[in-house]
Amino acid sequence: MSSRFPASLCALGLMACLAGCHREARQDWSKPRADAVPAASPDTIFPGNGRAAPVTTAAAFYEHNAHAIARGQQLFATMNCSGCHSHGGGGMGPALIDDKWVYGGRIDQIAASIMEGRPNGMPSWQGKLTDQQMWQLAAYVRSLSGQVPKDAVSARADELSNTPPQTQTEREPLRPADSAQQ
Amino acid sequence: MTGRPSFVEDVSKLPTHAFSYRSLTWWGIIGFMVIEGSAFVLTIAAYFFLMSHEKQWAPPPWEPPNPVAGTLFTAVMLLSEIPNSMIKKAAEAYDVAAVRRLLPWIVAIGVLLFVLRGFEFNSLNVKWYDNAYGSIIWALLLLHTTHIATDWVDSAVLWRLMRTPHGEEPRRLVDTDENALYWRFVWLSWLPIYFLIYWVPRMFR
Amino acid sequence: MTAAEKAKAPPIDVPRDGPELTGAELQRRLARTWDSPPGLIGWLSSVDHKDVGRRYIVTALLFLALAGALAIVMRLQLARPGNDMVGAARYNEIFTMHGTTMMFLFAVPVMQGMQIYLTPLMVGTRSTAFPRLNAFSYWTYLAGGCLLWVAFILNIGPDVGWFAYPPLSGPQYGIGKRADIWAQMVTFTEIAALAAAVSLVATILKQRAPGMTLARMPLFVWATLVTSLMVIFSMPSVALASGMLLSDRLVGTQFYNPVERGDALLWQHLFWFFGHPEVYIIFLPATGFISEIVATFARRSVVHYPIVVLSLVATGILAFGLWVHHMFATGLPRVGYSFYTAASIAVSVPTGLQIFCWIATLWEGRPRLEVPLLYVIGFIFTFVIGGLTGVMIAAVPLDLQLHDTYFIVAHFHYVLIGGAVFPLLGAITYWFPKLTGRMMSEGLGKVGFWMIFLGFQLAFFPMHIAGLNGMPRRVYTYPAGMGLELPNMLSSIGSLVVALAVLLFVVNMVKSVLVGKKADPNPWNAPTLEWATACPPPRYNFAHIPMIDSRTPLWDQGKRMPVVHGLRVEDRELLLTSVLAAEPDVREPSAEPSLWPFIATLAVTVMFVCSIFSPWAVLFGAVPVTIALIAWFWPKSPVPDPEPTIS
Amino acid sequence: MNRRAAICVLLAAPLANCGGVQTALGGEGAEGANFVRLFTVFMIVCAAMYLIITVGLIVALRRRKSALTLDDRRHHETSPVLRPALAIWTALVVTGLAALTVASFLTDRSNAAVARDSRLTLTVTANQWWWDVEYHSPDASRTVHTANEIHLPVGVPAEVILKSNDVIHSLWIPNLAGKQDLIPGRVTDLQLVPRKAGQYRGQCAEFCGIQHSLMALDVTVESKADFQRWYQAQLQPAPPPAGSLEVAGYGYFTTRECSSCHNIGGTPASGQIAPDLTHFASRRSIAAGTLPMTQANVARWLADPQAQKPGNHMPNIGLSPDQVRALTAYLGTLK
Repeated sequence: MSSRFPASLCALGLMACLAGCHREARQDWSKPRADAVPAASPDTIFPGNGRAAPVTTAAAFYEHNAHAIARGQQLFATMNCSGCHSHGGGGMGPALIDDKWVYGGRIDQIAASIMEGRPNGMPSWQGKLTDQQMWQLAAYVRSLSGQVPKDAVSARADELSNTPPQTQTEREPLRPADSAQQ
Repeated sequence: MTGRPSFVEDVSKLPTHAFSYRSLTWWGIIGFMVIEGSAFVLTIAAYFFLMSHEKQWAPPPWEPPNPVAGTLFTAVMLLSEIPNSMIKKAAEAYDVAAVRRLLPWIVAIGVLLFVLRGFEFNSLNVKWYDNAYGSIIWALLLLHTTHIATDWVDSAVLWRLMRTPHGEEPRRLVDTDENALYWRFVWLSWLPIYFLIYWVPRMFR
Repeated sequence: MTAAEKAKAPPIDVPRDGPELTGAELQRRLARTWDSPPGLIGWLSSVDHKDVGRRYIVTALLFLALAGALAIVMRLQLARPGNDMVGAARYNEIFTMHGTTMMFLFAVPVMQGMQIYLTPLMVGTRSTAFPRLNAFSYWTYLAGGCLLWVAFILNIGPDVGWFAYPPLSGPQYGIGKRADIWAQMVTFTEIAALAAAVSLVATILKQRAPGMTLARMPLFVWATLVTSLMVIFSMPSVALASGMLLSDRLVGTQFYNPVERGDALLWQHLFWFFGHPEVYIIFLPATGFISEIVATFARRSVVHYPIVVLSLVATGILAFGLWVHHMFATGLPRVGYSFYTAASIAVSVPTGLQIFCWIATLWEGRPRLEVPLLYVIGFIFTFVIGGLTGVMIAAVPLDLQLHDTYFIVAHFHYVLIGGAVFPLLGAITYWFPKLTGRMMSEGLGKVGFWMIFLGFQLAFFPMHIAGLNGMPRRVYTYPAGMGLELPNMLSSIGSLVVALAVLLFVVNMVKSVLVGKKADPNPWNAPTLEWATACPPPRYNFAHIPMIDSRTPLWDQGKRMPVVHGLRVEDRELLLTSVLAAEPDVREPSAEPSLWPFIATLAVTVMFVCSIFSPWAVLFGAVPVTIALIAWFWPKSPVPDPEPTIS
Repeated sequence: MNRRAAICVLLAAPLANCGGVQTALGGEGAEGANFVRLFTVFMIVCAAMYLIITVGLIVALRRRKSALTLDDRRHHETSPVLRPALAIWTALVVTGLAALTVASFLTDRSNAAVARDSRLTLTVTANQWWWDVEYHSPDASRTVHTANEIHLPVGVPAEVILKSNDVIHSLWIPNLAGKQDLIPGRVTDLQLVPRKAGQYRGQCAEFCGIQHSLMALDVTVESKADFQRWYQAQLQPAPPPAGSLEVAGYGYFTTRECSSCHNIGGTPASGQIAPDLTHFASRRSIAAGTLPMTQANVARWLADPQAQKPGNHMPNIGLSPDQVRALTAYLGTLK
């Protein structure tokens, strides 16, 4: 029976495998990956002054991984990020669902912002969260503006819906002024 | 079977088609109508289940849907029963010419209904992701739209088929008859949904 | 000639069966008419209910083997406290796959496979009502099963339990695509089950042999009718629930989000409104097997036939009023509980009556203790325990303790294995000659029966005690010192015995297919119509459509089988009879083999799988599906004659 | 207890565990005792029915002298005795089941009435995969916050209000009472009337994700005096650290990752999303019943929580052995 199994399903299965392994890997089970959050270099904060180094594969892992994004979503709620960023819509802190990034919109730049804190209220989370958690948060923050693969994010959280579903959000282009090339 | 059977009755004189419950496909259509009817009933049950948690329905600050497009849709739907009945009668009277003449009407009405349905989605005043009220309203409307779509495709294909020599065949008239029956199901099932989408959210504000 | 004239035209002169055309010549010509095309394409286009039924059964048994292997893995993990053979995440996937596969890919499909294979034979017709729909049903089922298992092998298998309660299966906590795959698999098997059920109902109501009034229908056919109607009424519920879950996960609807006016319990109501009837959808066909086996091996008709029929119908109706007993611990109003307790206890009355009728039939008859009857006896000894523990957990004060513990695991395995798998194994032994043309080995069959019967008790009885001793369900490990070591070790040993017994059954099947004794048309001297034709039956089932006047036609007819004649021989034609009295009514053509059901399944598969990732896939995917369906239904012959050849 | 002994015998004595910390046959609570009583009734009635059916089956199989079979061409007839037999059987089944329904109904009523005048109210909030426990008091300063343990005074009816922060869980303390689900968006409740002092164990009974298996809680039923003593102790803030090791642990805890999630009363550590650790060392187990409370286990947990309870929400922080030692020492002081 299996020999006559629809070939298209096989092909789809293979595709799902390639995407799926990456998307669904449960990273927390193992030791944290050796991927410290980099300090933000002036290049990445003030774009145009030079070329930022490409995003490392370890960092890229987080923004393609459903578990990392989901954990980030949970941390975003429990660490009270909404207090300032209000479900990504902005309040005291800048909005996160738009395409505007004050300190860069790449995952390593966002992680650096979380780690170091930024003037005007953004606290530093260094030592308060593990590096892994900061990567997870950064991955989730990127998902708010549709920057991560749609199949890895959840449509909504089990909370008040202040924004359209993340699986439906338009992918916001990164403004060239905000960061170096992807 | 061992040995020669004893031949009791000759069935070669029996007809090779029949309308209504004597036809095999009629039972198939009824089966699918029951399935889809159960789906509607359960969706409506879910609607009331969600509604029972609320003090007001539609829950403020959401406005109830604007009923203009929906009412127009309902009117067209009810009027469509006139050509539909005529088709059904013509099919049962083996009047192929009448069937061929009338089917385009149903197809055209279907197109009109799609346009109106588009306006309906636009007049709900709530998005499916806003809250469960919005979700269930959208679900009801979407579920019914799939029925409009399937029967519209069915009618269009039937129209095309009836214009071929196949149309002369009595069994195709049985098909036409059953298509008309299904259209009745589509508009009958719309009536409670229309009420639930447009009027219940007004009554409980 | 106008349509009206055509409608009244006298039958044209084509070859028909009858006194002039019978015997070998008729069989040769019918075989040609009803044959499937050769080759792979022909294999894929077959619409023969016997092919579809056999494929259903074989595939379902393969899924049984896969899910059974997972059960063994779980039992090995649980054999010792604090075991770390299987990790937490993997274990959750495994028990989800086990439950989902057993319920959706084994139990319901295998019963429907038996029904698809046997029903047309038992009612004396040549095909099911909608043969292409039937073929489509099988392919869709296969696609759904493959989706689930391919996902599991690729390590994206579902891990939310076979019941997939939100919020755990919802967008926030059901991480990745695992829950979507589960929900979409449900959609596949749903469509398959519904398609098969519609076809079966129409077959039973319209295609019974002349003279087979409702009151003369074999009990298995009654069970099939009731089950199929239950499928039709209950399956939309889970389709709706899983549709809502998918849309919550994909487009952010709020059906199950309590903060946005949704409710997580909505899922439970919808799921169990399907889930409880589901149990009877599995169990009632098994009672049908038992009624047939008991009659044959007691050598007399089942006593109190009307009581058995009424019991089937009553169970079918009551099954829809019990779903809340799965939700006693959710804190619903206490008043409602009493009603559901009473209803849940009441549903055991019809089953009690059926058991009485079977025992009374054995008492009235002269039972021959052959393998199928052994399984019936094993069924009564085992299932009754499951039924009685079912009465216990219908009581709210008991259920609140026992719910979601290993006591429940024991209960439903007694009901589903004792109540459905034992009869199924008996039924496979009983109808094996009809399925393959050969008899199963009696000796191996008896050894296998005793192994599975005793192994089962060893595996599952201790689970009652594990549950009472405080072991919840769905745990991958448990601490030592709570009195759980011994019951779990016994269960694990027992499960290995069961696995060996099933293996033995498979060995027996394979051996019998290859070198088993060739079977006569009626090796057991059984009374019902499926035994009136060869083993295995020819493509056209019956050379002449039989005519009957009792419930046990093969016991009551004389030497010569009474038949009707006059059906076309060169074209596929069926005899339709009236719904109640089964009087000959209409001759209708039956569908030719077609590749389109298979192609339609491919189109549906692409649509469903892609819609896990994007809602637009539903829209774009619908186009190829529509094209396939139009091609499927478009008549083939360009110039129809007054008696068309295709529907 | 005689009844319990009877059940133990019925259930194959060597297997049943009637003296365990987590057994439905314990009957140490009012509802638990009702369960034992009703279960006995059901067992007796069901065993009788089972006996009737199986004996009937054996008799039927061994009779083999009927004349109403195919061999005599009388296979459609039935003996006249079967009609009254069916009537008697039906009557028997219906009466038996009706009696059981009534018994169940009465027990349910008794359960509902059992704790109408509860004098102790506490809220249990389930999280993936631990229990947050809060004892209410009219005086807000006398509210006690703890985690993964419940203390109850013997004989005092307690109302447990049940909530969930994420998915559906179910609180099951079999020795005391049946289970009750904790459902997000809903508030349910459970009445506990402990009748016998002792140490019991409860567990989550609704599948709630990867660590459903390791989501237990310790239940201590004690005399009213002992309970008061415990309650008073819980009201106190954590003691200040004494030795240098403890001070180092305190320093790390209150300034680093730990305090983002955990609360320790009386210190700057005020995270609210993980178990309250104010009196951590007074508990019987770590991480919702995952490990017994010992110094070695605490150290093991701190060094690699993901190895002890894979998938739980506490990340591997990557502590050095010294940091582990300091934290273990400090946490050990939180009596």
